[in-house]
Amino acid sequence: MSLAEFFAMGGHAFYVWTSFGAVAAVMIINLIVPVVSHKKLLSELRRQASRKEGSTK
Amino acid sequence: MTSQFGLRADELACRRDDRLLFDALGFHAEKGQMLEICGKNGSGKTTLLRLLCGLRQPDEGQIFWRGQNILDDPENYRQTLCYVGHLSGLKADLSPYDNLCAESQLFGVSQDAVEPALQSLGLGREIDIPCHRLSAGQLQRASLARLLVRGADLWILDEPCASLDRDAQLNVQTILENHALAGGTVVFTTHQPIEFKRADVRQLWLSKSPGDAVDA
Amino acid sequence: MTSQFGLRADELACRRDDRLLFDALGFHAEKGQMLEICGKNGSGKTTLLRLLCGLRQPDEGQIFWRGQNILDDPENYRQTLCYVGHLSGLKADLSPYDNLCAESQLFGVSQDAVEPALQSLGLGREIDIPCHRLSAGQLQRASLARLLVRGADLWILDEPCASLDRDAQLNVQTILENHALAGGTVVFTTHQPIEFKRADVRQLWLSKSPGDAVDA
Amino acid sequence: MKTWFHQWGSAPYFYGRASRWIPWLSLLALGTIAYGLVGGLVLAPVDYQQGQGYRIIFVHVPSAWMSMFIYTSMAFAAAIALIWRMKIAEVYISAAAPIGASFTFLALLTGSLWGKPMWGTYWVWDARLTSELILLFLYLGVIGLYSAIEDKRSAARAASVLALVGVVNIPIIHYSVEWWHTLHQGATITKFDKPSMDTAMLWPLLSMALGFTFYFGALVLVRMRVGLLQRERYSRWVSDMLNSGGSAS
Amino acid sequence: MRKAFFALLGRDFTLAIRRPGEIVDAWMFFILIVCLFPLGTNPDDGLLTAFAPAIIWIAALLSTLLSLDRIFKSDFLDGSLEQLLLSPQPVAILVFAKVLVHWVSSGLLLILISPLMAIFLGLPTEAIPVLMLSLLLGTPVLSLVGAIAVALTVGLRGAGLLLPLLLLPLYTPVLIFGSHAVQAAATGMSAVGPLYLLGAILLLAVTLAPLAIAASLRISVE
Amino acid sequence: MRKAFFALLGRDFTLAIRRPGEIVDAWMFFILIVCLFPLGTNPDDGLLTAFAPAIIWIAALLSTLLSLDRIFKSDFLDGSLEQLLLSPQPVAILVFAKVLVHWVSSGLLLILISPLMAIFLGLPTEAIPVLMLSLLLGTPVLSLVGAIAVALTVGLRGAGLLLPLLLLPLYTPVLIFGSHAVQAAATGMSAVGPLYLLGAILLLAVTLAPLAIAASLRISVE
Ligand code: HEM
Ligand SMILES: Nc1ncnc2c1ncn2[C@@H]1O[C@H](COP(=O)(O)OP(=O)(O)OP(=O)(O)O)[C@@H](O)[C@H]1O
Ligand SMILES: Nc1ncnc2c1ncn2[C@@H]1O[C@H](COP(=O)(O)OP(=O)(O)OP(=O)(O)O)[C@@H](O)[C@H]1O
Ligand SMILES: [Mg+2]
Ligand SMILES: [Mg+2]
Repeated sequence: MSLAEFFAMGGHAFYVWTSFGAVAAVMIINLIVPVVSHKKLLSELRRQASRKEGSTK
Repeated sequence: MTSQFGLRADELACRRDDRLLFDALGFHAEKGQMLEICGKNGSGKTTLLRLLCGLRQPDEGQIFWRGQNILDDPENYRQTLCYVGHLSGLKADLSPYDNLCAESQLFGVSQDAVEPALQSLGLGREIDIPCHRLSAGQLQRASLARLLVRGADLWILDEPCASLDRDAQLNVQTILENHALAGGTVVFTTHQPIEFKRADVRQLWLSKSPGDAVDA
Repeated sequence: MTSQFGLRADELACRRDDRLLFDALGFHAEKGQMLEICGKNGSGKTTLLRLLCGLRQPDEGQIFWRGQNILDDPENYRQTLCYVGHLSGLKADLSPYDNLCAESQLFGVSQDAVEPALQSLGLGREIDIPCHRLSAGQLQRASLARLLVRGADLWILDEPCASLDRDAQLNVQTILENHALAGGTVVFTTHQPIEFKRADVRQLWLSKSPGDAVDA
Repeated sequence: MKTWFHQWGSAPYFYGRASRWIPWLSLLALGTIAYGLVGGLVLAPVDYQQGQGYRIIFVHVPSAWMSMFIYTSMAFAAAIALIWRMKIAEVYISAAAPIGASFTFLALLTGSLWGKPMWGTYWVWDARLTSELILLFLYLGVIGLYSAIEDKRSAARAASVLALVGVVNIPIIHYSVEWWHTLHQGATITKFDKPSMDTAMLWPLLSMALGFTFYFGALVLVRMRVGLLQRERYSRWVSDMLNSGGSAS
Repeated sequence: MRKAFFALLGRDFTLAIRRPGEIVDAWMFFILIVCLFPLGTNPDDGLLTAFAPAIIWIAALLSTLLSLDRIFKSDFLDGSLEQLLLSPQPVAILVFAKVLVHWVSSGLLLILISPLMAIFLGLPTEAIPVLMLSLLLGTPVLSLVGAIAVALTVGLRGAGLLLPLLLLPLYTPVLIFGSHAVQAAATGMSAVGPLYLLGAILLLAVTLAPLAIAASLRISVE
Repeated sequence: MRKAFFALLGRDFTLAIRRPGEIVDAWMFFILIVCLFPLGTNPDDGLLTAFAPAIIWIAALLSTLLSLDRIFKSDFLDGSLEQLLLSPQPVAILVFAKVLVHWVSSGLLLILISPLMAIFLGLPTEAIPVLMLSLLLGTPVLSLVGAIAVALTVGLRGAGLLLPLLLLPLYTPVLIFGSHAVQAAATGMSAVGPLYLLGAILLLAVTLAPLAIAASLRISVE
């Protein structure tokens, strides 16, 4: 099977690759969003914690 | 235990969104006592009263009535409680009389007290007018009348004198004092300068004002 | 004509349903004067204020502002008027700041006054919090702040001190007095015992109480 | 058993433990999905009826399975949350619902992309398709309710009630739709009813399904950690953790 | 407890009667949806009759949905809901009274005019008893299940439209069984199966929904 | 005046964006009604496609109707409406801004997903542009005319359902022309006639409705 044939998927390229692409995209976005928001939340909480310490001292 | 016959709060804490309203708050109000919750606008008075009613759960701490946690036997607690808040709790299409009659049945008390109660709050012909035609003060009077209908021991009142004219304010003041003198317990807030002479009134200050709130 | 620069009402009459609230009522409030509408609950204060704003038409009589019937040039009249009633007029999802900015544009005045106005009513961080999260008193403060934003001459206020704590009440009192001293006109109702020392305050009693109402 | 329940019910314990599980689950997911992709896209033979188009099966079926599995797990969590007021269970629901919804969406999308070459149309009102669509609405309802209520403590409890009511309804939906479809006519759409599937297809398929499950496990733990931190931001353990240099993040 | 139940029932009936407009409007809404269809299509080709069971059931479903707000919204706004939750009675029982009033003032009335609508859409007269029976079994479920969703959303400002989203999945089985019972009857087949199933769903809803409603209300008032 | 118009427009858009839920829900409602029909019938016999134009138009109409409350209700309850009427600007202009926001956050969004719904119901793809055009001309009329009815009923407690009653007669022409345009396109005929008529109605509504709305609001607030 040549690479071109592989990508053509027997004429069903649009359907197959859209499916796989959509699945990959959704799964990756789903993973990135919470990881980023976790980082953000942690740094925000750290900032608040240090600010509070600073003000009590 | 001192609070065998009254209301006691232990180590209450409450947050709204990201702000701590109060923390490690403890107090008690005995039989025959009046407790005024004082504080600036936004200090958490309304919130505290709703905690005491069990309408909201505190983030920390417990509330006891007659020595028992109010979560243990809520039905019984509610039987001995009457709350009057910012909302009237009256259906706008029914008259004050019909409203309180239905309510008295809901709480399993006699309807006979309804008419005298409304009258003693100074409502005359308004007794039979649909509530949506009452003025602000008339509605508040009708709402307060439920105190006299329910026969509850513990009264929890959020700004009972709001919208009332001066005569009515004095009248309500007397009613509260009488309840305390008869062995009831009253917890209330007010921004009106009321002086109770006959009853034992204590004040609880919620010091956290909007300004010095604990920002998170 | 004496009322060249103020508000004058002639022979006003108003009924609600089958009851006459007032009749042949005439009064005037000049530049620099404060007029307190007094009366028991249900005597028709709120109704009268809404007549003065043009939100409701009297059954009889006319209202004049600077010598001109308010119905003749309503746009112009509204430009010089600021009404604060029982309802806040603030969108619950927007912050006080956003609310008043939108309002200032609606009334064609500058937005610069919004922040100082809110601050001078004692709002701090609440300025940027959605209104539905404000307590009763905080909301009333935000609502009153519009007085300072609008730059209107005639202020019509229905229980401006409702829900306010004592500091805020004193603050509002000062604001009203300053407005009168600066040549404005204030018409208001209140059930709080306020004493204005610096300004010229007159009282108008609506005598018809619920009891002695004229049944029709 | 009881202590286990207790331990996992405690927020700091969970927060710490989860961070240790996440790498392992991710690794497993990566391995199985990689094998599934290679096996499915390259090694598996062409289906002589459907040509290459059938390869959509390797994402369609695992997504469909996940969509159903996740909802069921949410309902269990909802029961636990309502009966024992267990915080972790509440957090689980709000963490899992969006993942479940996206798998449901993917099952619908890949299914209809498969339907066009196979049946000639993107959409028919077949029983299975319809109930999958309704499942999507159930998920959206839970997410919508959760995000509409501002106080997240109440929001989690409200979402639990809804998830539980929804799961009572799922068998009824399933039954009604199934019954509704077959009342008037025999099956017009014949999916390959258990054709003795070539093991060269079956293994990659199962591997993909397993991979999706591991992926879900890792992802839901990540999301739960965020949710937990958000809800518990004021509690002692969070500030302790932050002060002690932040521990595992 | 019995007394409290009946007191609330009485109060809510009085309220419903005080606003006959609302009741009539639920009716009108039902009628109008049914009438929209002939307007939106070409009514001569017999298609309408084949569609009639679906149209009537969908109209019933939508008019219930639109009137659902009545159950708790005004109680929430005027504070009666707080007072209800503070009453010493089991809330599930009280809530049942409220749903009952809602059903009588919406579902029951729809049933009464449904024959007229059936005739209007050209449904065979043999199918009318089945139509009425299916509505009798199905509309209480719509009210009960709808009340759960309303209870969950009553505290939200502007959540009026979240309601349909929550309800569509929950209403699907009722719609399917209901309209298929009618369809079966209209085409001369037996409608017993779907009617039994509707009955079973009703039983389930009557026993479980009040508990879910009560729990939801407590969450919303907080 | 221009400034006030845009200020109100801005405020209301901000409000709409603050509650994305409401907007999405109007969408959902549209989708859900469209989905109810296949559930209520046997979807295989071609009925659905024949009814598709009517179903989509009726769904658009109902979802507009349900979201109408948004326009003035909350303003009435929180007192902003009083303040609006007390503003020195011509109220008709301000009201137009509010209706515009409503249309963008309901009608316009419906138009965007209508092709998907058309596919769900099996409408021929050739008819989709006409469907979208008819919705583009028709939904603003629904918002404008709807706003008149809302303005008239906003002060009435419990007038939620009076609205449909007032509105359905007014909406009828839009529904008829709209669905007939789509039907014509679906069967390969010319859809120009009904589209022109829709355009004419839109023109009429844009010029007259704001005045009627302003007058109605003054009556309601009294
Ligand atoms: C929008 C369209 C579609 C949807 C929503 C959909 C949905 C589903 C669902 C929910 C399942 C899991 C069922 C279960 O395990 O009980 C499933 C399995 C499956 N689907 Fe689809 N499907 C769609 C289109 C298709 C098409 C077009 C094909 C192939 C022609 C297909 C082939 C399969 C196969 C082979 C399975 C596995 C069967 C089994 O586990 O017994 N699907 N689909
Ligand atoms: N919507 C209404 N329909 C009919 N009558 C009304 C309506 N609103 C108020 N009333 C009646 O009009 C009278 C005056 O009401 P108004 O609200 O003006 O009183 P008020 O002086 O402001 O009283 P308060 O001090 O209680 O605010 C009252 O007796 C009331 O019963
Ligand atoms: N729904 C809400 N969501 C979030 N925060 C709120 C909410 N309601 C009130 N708050 C905040 O909680 C604090 C306490 O409010 P509360 O209503 O208890 O105050 P209060 O003491 O009764 O004030 P007031 O004297 O003005 O009535 C306020 O600062 C307010 O900003
Ligand atoms: Mg308060
Ligand atoms: Mg008043």
